[in-house]
This record gives sequence, structure tokens and C-alpha cells, in this order.
Amino acid sequence: MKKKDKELYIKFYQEMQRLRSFELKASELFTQAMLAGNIHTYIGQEAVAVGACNALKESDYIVCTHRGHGQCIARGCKPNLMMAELFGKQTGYCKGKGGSMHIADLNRGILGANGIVGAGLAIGTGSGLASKITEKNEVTLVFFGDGASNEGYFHESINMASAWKLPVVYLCENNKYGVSVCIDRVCNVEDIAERAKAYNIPGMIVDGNNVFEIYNAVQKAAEHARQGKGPSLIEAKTYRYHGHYEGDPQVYKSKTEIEKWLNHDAIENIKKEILSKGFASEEELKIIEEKNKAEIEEAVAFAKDSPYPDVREVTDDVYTTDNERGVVR
Amino acid sequence: MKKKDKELYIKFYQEMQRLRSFELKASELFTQAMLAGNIHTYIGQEAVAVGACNALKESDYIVCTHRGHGQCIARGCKPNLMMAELFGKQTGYCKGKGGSMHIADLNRGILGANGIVGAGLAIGTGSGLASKITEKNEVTLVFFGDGASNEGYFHESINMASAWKLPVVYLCENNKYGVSVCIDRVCNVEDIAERAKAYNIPGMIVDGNNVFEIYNAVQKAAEHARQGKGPSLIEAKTYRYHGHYEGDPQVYKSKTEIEKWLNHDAIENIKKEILSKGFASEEELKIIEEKNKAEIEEAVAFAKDSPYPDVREVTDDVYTTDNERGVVR
Amino acid sequence: MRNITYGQAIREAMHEEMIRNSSVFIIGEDMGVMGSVFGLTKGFLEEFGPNRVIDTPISENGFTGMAVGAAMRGLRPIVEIMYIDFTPISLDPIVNQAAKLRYMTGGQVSIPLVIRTPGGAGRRNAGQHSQSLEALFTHFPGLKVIAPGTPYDAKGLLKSAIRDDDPVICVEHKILYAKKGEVPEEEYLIPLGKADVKRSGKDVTIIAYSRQILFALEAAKELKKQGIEAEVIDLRTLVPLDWDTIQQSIKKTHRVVLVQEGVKRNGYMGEIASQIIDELFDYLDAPVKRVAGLNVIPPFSPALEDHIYPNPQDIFKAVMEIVD
Amino acid sequence: MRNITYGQAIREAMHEEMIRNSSVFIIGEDMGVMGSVFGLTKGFLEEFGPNRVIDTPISENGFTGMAVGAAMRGLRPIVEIMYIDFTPISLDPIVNQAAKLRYMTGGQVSIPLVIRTPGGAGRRNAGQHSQSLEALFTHFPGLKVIAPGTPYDAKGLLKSAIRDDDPVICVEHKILYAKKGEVPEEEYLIPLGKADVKRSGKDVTIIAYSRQILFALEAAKELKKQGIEAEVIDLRTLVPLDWDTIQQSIKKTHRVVLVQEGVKRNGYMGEIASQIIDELFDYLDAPVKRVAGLNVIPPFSPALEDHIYPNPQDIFKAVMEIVD
Ligand SMILES: Cc1ncc(C[n+]2csc(CCOP(=O)(O)OP(=O)(O)O)c2C)c(N)n1
Ligand SMILES: Cc1ncc(C[n+]2csc(CCOP(=O)(O)OP(=O)(O)O)c2C)c(N)n1
Ligand SMILES: [Mg+2]
Ligand SMILES: [Mg+2]
Repeated sequence: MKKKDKELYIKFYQEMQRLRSFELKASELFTQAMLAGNIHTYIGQEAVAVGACNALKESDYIVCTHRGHGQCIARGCKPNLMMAELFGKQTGYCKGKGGSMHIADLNRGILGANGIVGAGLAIGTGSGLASKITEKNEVTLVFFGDGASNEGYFHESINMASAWKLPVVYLCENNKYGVSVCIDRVCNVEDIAERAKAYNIPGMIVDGNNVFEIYNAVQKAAEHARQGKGPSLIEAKTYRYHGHYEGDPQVYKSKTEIEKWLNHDAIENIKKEILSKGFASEEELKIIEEKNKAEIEEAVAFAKDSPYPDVREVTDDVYTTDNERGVVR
Repeated sequence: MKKKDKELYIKFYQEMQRLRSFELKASELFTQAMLAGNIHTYIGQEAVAVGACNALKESDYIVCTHRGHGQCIARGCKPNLMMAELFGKQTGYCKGKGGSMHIADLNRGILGANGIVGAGLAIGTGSGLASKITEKNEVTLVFFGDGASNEGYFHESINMASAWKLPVVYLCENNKYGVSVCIDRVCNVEDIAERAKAYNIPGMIVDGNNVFEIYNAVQKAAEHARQGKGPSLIEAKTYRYHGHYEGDPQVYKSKTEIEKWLNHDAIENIKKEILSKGFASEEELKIIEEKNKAEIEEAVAFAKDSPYPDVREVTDDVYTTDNERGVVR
Repeated sequence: MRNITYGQAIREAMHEEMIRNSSVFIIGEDMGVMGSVFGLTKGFLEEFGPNRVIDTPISENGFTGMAVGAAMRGLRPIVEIMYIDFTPISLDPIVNQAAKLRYMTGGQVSIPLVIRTPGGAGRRNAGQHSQSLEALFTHFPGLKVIAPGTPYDAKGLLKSAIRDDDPVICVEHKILYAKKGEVPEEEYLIPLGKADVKRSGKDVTIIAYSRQILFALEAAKELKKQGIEAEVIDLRTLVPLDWDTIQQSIKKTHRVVLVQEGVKRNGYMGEIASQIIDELFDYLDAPVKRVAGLNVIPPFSPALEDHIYPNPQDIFKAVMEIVD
Repeated sequence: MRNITYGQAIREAMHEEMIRNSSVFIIGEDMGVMGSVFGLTKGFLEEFGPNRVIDTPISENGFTGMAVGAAMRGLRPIVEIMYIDFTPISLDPIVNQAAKLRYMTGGQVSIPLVIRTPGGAGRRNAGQHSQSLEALFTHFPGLKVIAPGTPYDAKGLLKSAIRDDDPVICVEHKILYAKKGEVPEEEYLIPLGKADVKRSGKDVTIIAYSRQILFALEAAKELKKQGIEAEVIDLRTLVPLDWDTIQQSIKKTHRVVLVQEGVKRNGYMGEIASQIIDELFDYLDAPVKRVAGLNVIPPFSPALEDHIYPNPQDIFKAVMEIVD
């Protein structure tokens, strides 16, 4: 048990730190106008994705949000192909056609991020339905935000999953805000997890900045699903450090609130624990950090060096069959 | 108190019996191919509309469902103008343009029936918002079905109403079925009223075939709303005797189920009570029935005698201003 | 050859494809126990079981989105949206998800999804149950759209749609469900994107689809009495469009009338007209006429409803305006 | 005259109308505390209070439906749908409710509702945040649709829309928000349904709206260098259409190029083209050309995105094809 503990601590630290490195770099590049469009960074929420993805099996599926970089990397996406996608390069996961909000990697069971808040809830539920129909023992985990829980998609999807006992884990990343709107202003329950009662499914609240809590909760929910007992709703209380999009001045947040959360940083906390438990030394952690950084730098170099898609590709992949005719008129 | 009791008993009996007369006649006319389109009858559910509408004030509003005849009449619609609408006549509430599924009477605060299941939930919530914005002390009551409670509209509307404490009463007529689908098959909670917990609002379950229970529950909920405490969700357990539409063979219902409900008929029950309490004699009730029937017969005669809309009216009322140009090209 | 209804043809198409490929499943309201409100899937639940014939709650947006997810996982869902009028409540999964996911993922996924949905007026179902909304779907790249007018076409096209790897919207017409036509016993497919010349003629081309193809053929009969030989093209598939058949015909007849039931403004025939005028201008001897629904909401009253969409007489008149 | 941005013009329109009529209120995501994601309502919450500037949850279908209900009650809601791409998730209240309730109730109600929503590509926002979907709304009788291309038009039209008793969809263009133009200090209104001849010419008519009107004017400048005088018509309002202005111009120039940013197939210019070819056939000396977006999903990559919608050069070329 101790052995496993140690490994997990280090692994989680390494992975969370890696997500953050990626996102800090992306943020920096965005500010330097190297990236196009918008990006929604995951900084502050790393524990959720890392805890959740580590609780899944390789044969499982996940559905990401518009704030999906962290979720993708935690599930095994390669930072270089991700970065290339953010740059709009041909070598990116989506050949530059999707960008930050649409990264998918079907080889890893990543059914994609989505630019429509809430849509992933239905897509993930459909994946759960597919597993049920084909009698496969896979679980689908759906990431979604507090804001998304107010979309009709949320209600309709979870209702069906609960009625049909679909193997889905609904993981709400409650970072308190949907863009500028505090969830408390637009929702009358204290906790999103309360809504589990409307579907008679397990509802759990976890500290979203504690990777182990998430890891354990998702394991439990996934096991529940695998046993044919249906979906669960997990609410992870967390916080995003950056604006909704890079450049958002965040007028809607108070200083005390920000500080409170910065003082409860998932990565800092696990680091302290690792040190205090003696699982690793400062230097060893530094090496991990450096390695992560190097990987991200490589990813940036890869992205920069990659070619843009050829203009002629703009009409590819609209259709699987008969693409040309479908596009021409 | 006794006096009032008696009056109420008789009133409720008279009104419920009136709704049923209307619907039985409509059903008969439909079977004789006198009516066009489809109709969804309210037979079996009369107590809900009568109990609810009597609990409201004149300045209040209601939103009806596709099964809305009973709701409209209970709120004061004239059977002759209703019948004329079912016939598609110019004298109908909607000049023949709406038909069975779209009867509205703005003079009585009836914001209309709706052919889109669930849409009325948002419209009624918007009416509640209007009352809040204009600081009027009106309540809006939204009728909707068990089936409608699975639409995203339900979730989004009630969430907003609860967050903003809008003066709305959500009244779910749970007649067990959405067309052929038993609510138990597509919903994991025993009672729709459970869903109130997802919005932290009062949820009540009432016997939908007991007009007094509904009357009391709606009074309570309306009072709650009028005091600025926000919405409530009332679930009235009831049953529709006829098919979803006239002609539906109802293969999805069991005989025992049907019999159980026929033995718990709202009108029969109140009749028995009236007689046993000595509030009226068989003959007096017979007179009420005859009066109702006569009124409905008159309505049919009125509808039959009324002219169809003129073909030229087909392009009227698409727009309030600049209608002609908007229609021409 | 045997005669069966359009409804029966659709039923057979689904039935055969469900037997042929176990990845095909049906999801929608009242599809199971009731066998669909138009009776098209009666007996399917018993035959294929509740995993492949799914009765949903009234959650169109949710279950259509679920079908997209299931399609990404390699299944082949057939969704029924009970009336095309309800597609506005479930449009996001159709036009923002199904239509776009292949492209946005750089070709990583296919979405082999069929959405069947009946449109059309004529049953006094009023404003929210009588629309013809196929035009919406034609505006979203990534979707294919079919709109058969006969039992034969309905069966052959729907079977192809179910086998197609792209999302296909199958727009049916509720008035047609009971209409009969010849359908062979043997299996056949009609490829997507092939129009059908339902009648040859040299004087004028009438292009239509869905129910209006029957009206166009009726009009053609009347025109023949006037000595006018109309060529009647049934588009059958709206996207991808069979331009070859259109242009060949117009190069022969030099005159064209376009017919659709739905609201005229920005209906699909506007698109066809403008392709014609752009590319076949020099072949045209007369204005391109559209015969289409009025720009109004479908009214309930029988006294009004039949006046909002074209009838054979309207088509006849439009042709007479441009032939001399 | 002072120069202000298109965004500022929209802001002023809302501001003035909110002061003028206490029935006007704003509802949408991030409209209050944040002052909208494009900054258009900054300070409104403080000025008008939370009853008239409402920050909603992410529930487009619900709050749009609520706005319809509030409009039935006599209020005048201005709804913002943050991106036009999200209208498919809230289409039912727009097209089945707002558009139809007046008609279906036999004229009992008016729905004085404005839905503002930015469309358009060019910001590398990819497939679900870059569409131009105005064509959808034009297909639903009961809706009016405006699509201003300049600050002046945006302010004048939006003010009229807010005062109009029918539901009006105001399609804005996100690239235009920062573009400046002359707007008088004094109050003015621009009536719905009036096109604007932004440039007079005799050789060819170019019809456009929204951002493409700027491109059309640029093309016209280039054409002038070739000795071609283009007349540039800004539709401004798509429904109801100002046919008079269109036909007068074409009767003069005999040539027309139609320009839209959105997907070509079944875009609104197909409708205009077919009206022209039906009614002005004898005045035309050349094919009616459409210059429009490709039939693809908006791609993310900067290397791709600018190729999917027309630029001034494309318009120039299209004109050159039909003038000789
Ligand atoms: C249907 C839809 N509505 C609105 C938006 C704009 N939008 C993008 S992200 C976002 C906030 C989402 O909040 P939440 O679900 O809490 O996720 P978070 O951003 O906090 O991770 C909004 C409103 C959208 N993309 N899609
Ligand atoms: C959005 C939408 N989906 C489906 C339908 C078809 N439909 C009409 S009534 C109905 C059942 C509604 O069930 P419920 O809400 O329980 O009301 P009830 O008919 O039992 O009164 C359905 C599915 C519709 N009109 N609108
Ligand atoms: Mg959030
Ligand atoms: Mg019901």
C-alpha cells in the first residue's frame, strides 16, 4: 500500500504539473499572439482531470469540455499534437480544423471537446448507450461545467442514463463560474450534486483540488456503472485561476475569493504532502518539472515547425463519402 | 364554513361535469369526422383544471398544454368559441387558425395551449418574469404533463424561476403516459415532484382526481409565489381515459390499470360526497348536468352555424406591422 | 409488381437493414410498444428487443445528441423525430454536432446516423405540426438530405441512407404514408444523390420532390392535353444534388418550373433556381418560376390550410405562364 | 460627424430605447456584471438594475422561451444569444413560438421581441462559433430579420427593431464590432425593410449585407479603376425585403452579383437570385452570380479560415465575369 501510495503521489504530481506547464505555455503563447482564436485554460483544475482519467481503464471513453486541454492530456494525448492543433497546423489532432475547442483522439477513447456547452452530456450518454447495446463493459466519463448543468442537455441526458442504467460517470467541474456568472446567482441549490436526486442516482461532492478524492470518487462511480447499476453524478469543487478566456479581466471575481483558492492549490498541496511524507525530495520534484517543461518546449517547437494545412484541404472531410459533390453545390 | 363547503362542492361538480360534457361531445364529433386534425381530450383529468383554476385570481395567468380544452374552460373560456375553434370556424378563439392545440384567450390571462411539449414551461416562466419586472402581484400557473417534465424546457425554466424567485406554480398533470410511453419506463424517480429538490423549491404530490386537494395545493403554492417566495412544483396524479388522441387504441394500457382509475373517478367521487353530505339531491345534480349539456349543444350549434374563415384571411396576422410585405416575398 | 404504401416501404427498409446489420438501431418517441405513431415499427420491439428499438422520453435534443454519440462509437442509429416541426428543438445535435464532427476532428470520425422525420401539411395539424423544414438542413454542410415521393424511392433511398457513413436527414411526408406504389419483393438500393426523371418531355422541365412530385405528374397530364410535354424530375435527394440530370433536362427544354410545398422564402427551390440562372442562363427561354408554399404559418382550418401549399393546378398555371 | 464603432452604436441603441421605454429589458448570458462578452452593455446593470439587465444561466432555450412569454405580457425583451451558432439550441422558441404565436392565436398577441446575435467568421473560432445563420430565420414567416453592416445602420435599425411589435432577429457581425463609422449625436431611426444604395452606378448591381457590404464597396472601388461603375445595395433588412430598390437598380444595370458570407447552399442570396430571375428575367443581360461562402464547416486554422468566405477580390472577379 505504501509503495502504491508513493507511486501514485508522484504520478499525480507529475501529471498535474504537466497539465499546468502546457496551459501556462499556451497562455503565454496566446498573449504573444502566437495562437489564433480563443483558448480556455485549465489552470487550477488539474486535479480533476488527472484524478478522473487515472481512475478509468484504457477501454473507457471520455468526453471533454471547451476547457478541454487538461482533460485530453490527462487521458494521454500528446502535447506536441495538441500544441500543433492550437497553432492551427496540419500535424495537429484535427489537422488544424478543430483548434482548441475541438480536440479529439479516438484512439484514446476521447470523443472530443465541444464548443456547445452541454452538448457533450448527450454525446457521452450516447456513448454509454452504445456500450450497453453492444454489451461492452466500458464506462464513459463526461466532463462538464457548473454552467453546463443549467442546459436542457444535462437534464435530458442524465434522465435517460438513469432510466436505462447506462454506464456513464457525470463529472461536474464546478469552478463557480460560467464565464462571468457565478453559479450561485443562477441556481437555487447549494450543490450541483443535489440534482442527482432528481434522477435517483448517487450524487457525490468532492474537493476538486484534491486529486485523490476525485480519483476515489470516479473509481467508485465507474465501478457502479460497470456493474450495471447506472450513472452517478460527481461534483468536484474547484476554481479556474485564469479568466474564462485568456484576456478576460475577471471583474466578476473578488480578491479574497481568488486568494482563498490560490492557497488551496492542488499541485502545491500534493507537493507539500510528497515532501512531508518523504516520497521525494525537492530536487527530484524539480527534475520532474524540468522534464515536463522540456516536453512542452518540444511540443511548441514541433508546432512551430509544422506546416499549415494546405488550402485545398479546406473542402476535405465534410463528408465521408461523396465529399466532392456534397461540397461543390 | 359549511355554506362555503356546499357552494364549492356544487361549483366543482358543475365545472368538472361541464368539462367532461364538452370533451365527450368533442370526442363524439371527432369520431363522426366533424372535426378536423387531432384532438387530445381531457376526460378523466377534470379535477386538475377545475381545482387549479379556482384557486387563482382573475389577474393571474395560466399556460395550457396540447391537452388544453379542460384548462381553458376551467379558466372561463366560452364553450361556443372553443367549439367554433375546433371546427376551424372564423368565430373561434383563434379565428380558426389555431385549432384544438392552440386555444388562447388573452382576456382571461390564458397565454395559450402549445403544440410543442414543454414550450409552455418557458412561456409561463417568462410570464412570471414579467410580473416580477413590472412588480405586479400576479401568479402564473403552468400546466404540463409528466412527459413534458423530461424536456430540457422543464429544467431550464424551473431552474431560472427558482433562482429568481418568480411567481410561478408548476402543475404537473401526471397521467402516467406521454402518448404510449409510461413515465416509469423513462424516468428513474417515483414521483415527478421529487425533481423539486433539484431546484430547492417546494414539491407536493396530490391526488389529481380529488379536486379539493388540487385546489388547496394550488392555493398554497400561489400564496407562496405571491409572497415573493418563488415557484412550487405540484404533481397531480391522474389518468386520461381516452387515447392520447382520439382513435388511439391504447395498446399500452392494461385493463386493470384502466379499471382502477375508472373506479376513482373525480366526478363520480364528488357526486357521491355531495349526495351523502346532503348538499344536493340526485335531481338537482341532474339539472346541473342537463344545463351543461344544453350549453355544449348550443356551442355545437354555434360552431356549425358559424362561417369558415375567408380564404383571404390566410395571409393575415403573420405580422403585426407591415404584414403585407412580410408575406408577399 | 406488388403495391405497398410509402409507410410500409419505410418500414421494410428499416426492417431489412436491421436484420442485415446488427449495428443498426432505432431510437425515438413511441417507437417500441406503440410501433411509432404512424405505425411504422409495429412488431419491431418484439423482434429486435429493447436494446435496438428504444422508446425514449420526450427529450428530442437529448436523444438526438445521444444518437450522435452512439454513431461516433460505430453504431448506426435511426432516429425518428415525430414531426419535422420538432427538429428546431433538437437542432443543435443535428447541425452543430452530427454535421460537423467529422470535419472538426480532422476526419477522425464518421457519423452514420439517419434522422427520419415527417413533414408536410394537409392534415389540419396547424402551425407546429405541418411545416416542411427540409430547407434548414440543406444549409448545413455535412448533412445529406433525402425527400422521397414514392414508396419505391422511399425504400431504396432509406436503405442507402442507413448504409451511408454520413448523417442523412430523411424527410418524409405524412400524407404520403398511406399512398401506395409499386415496390419489388427483391432487395434494391437507390443511390443517394441521383434524381429520377419521372416523366420525359421536351417542352418544359418541372422539378419537385416529396409529395409535390405527385402533383407535378398530375399537372403534366393536364399539360399534355394542351399539347405540352413536360419533363418531370424528382430530385429525391436534395443534398448532394444531381446537377447533371437537371442541366441535361433544361438544355433540352429551355424552361423550368420549380415546385416545393414548404414556405417559398428561402426554400430549397430558391437554391436550385439560382444555380440554374447562374450556370444555364444562356439556355433559358423564359423566367425560372417557383411554385411554393405561401409565406405564412400553417393554419388549422380546413378552409384555409389547402390554400397555403401548391396543388397541381398551380403547377399547371405556372407552366402555362412560361410556355407560349 | 463623430465616429463610433458598430459595437458602440448597438450599445447606444439599446441604451436610448431602455431610457425611452421602461418595458424594454435585456436578457442573456453575461449581460449584467460583465456587460456582455463583447462589452456592449457595460454599466447597464448599474444604471437599469437587475430587473432590466438579466444575467442568465446557460439556458438559451429556456430564457429565449421566457422572453417570448414576457413579450406576450407586453414587455419588450432584447435577448442576446452570445453566438448565432447557439441559435440551433434555442430555435424552438424563436421559430415555433415567437414567429407563430400571433398567427396561431388569430392575432390576439404581438411578440415585440428582439434577438440580437453575432455571426460571422474571421476570428478563428472554428466550426461552432463562426457560422452565418441568418438564412434560417428568413425561412420562418412571422420573423423579421435585419443584418446591418455599418454603425449608422446598426443603431438606426436596432432602435426600430426594439420599437417594432414583431419579433426581429438582429444578426450582427463580430468582426464589425470594432469597426468605426459616422453616427450622428441626434436620435434617428432607420425603418425596417428599407435597403440602402451605398454607392450608385450604372453598369452592375452588387447586393450584399452585413460585413460583405464593406467588401462590396471595396470591390466597387477596384471596378471603378477598370471603368466599371457598380451600384452597391445594402439590403440591411432581409425580411421584409425592399424589392423596389432591387428592381429599380437591376432595371438600370441589367447585371447583378449577390454576395453573402454564409454557406452558399440555401443561403439567403439564393432567394434573392430566384426572385430576380422570376420577375426581372427580361431585364437581365447576364447570369445572376452569387458570391458566397463555401459549403464547408468553418475551419479553425488561420491558414484555412479566410478561404471559406468571400473577399473583395472574389466580388471583383464575379463582376468581371458578367460585364464585358
Ligand atoms: C450553448 C452554448 N452557450 C454558451 C456558450 C458560451 N460559453 C462558452 S463556455 C461558457 C461557460 C461555461 O461554463 P461552465 O460549464 O461552468 O464551464 P467552465 O467554462 O467554467 O469550464 C459559455 C457560456 C457556448 N459555447 N455554448
Ligand atoms: C417537442 C414535442 N415532442 C413531441 C411531441 C408529440 N407529442 C404530443 S403530446 C405528447 C405526449 C405528451 O405527454 P405529457 O406531457 O405527459 O402530456 P399528456 O399528453 O399526457 O397530457 C407527445 C410526445 C410534441 N408535440 N412536441
Ligand atoms: Mg464553470
Ligand atoms: Mg402524460
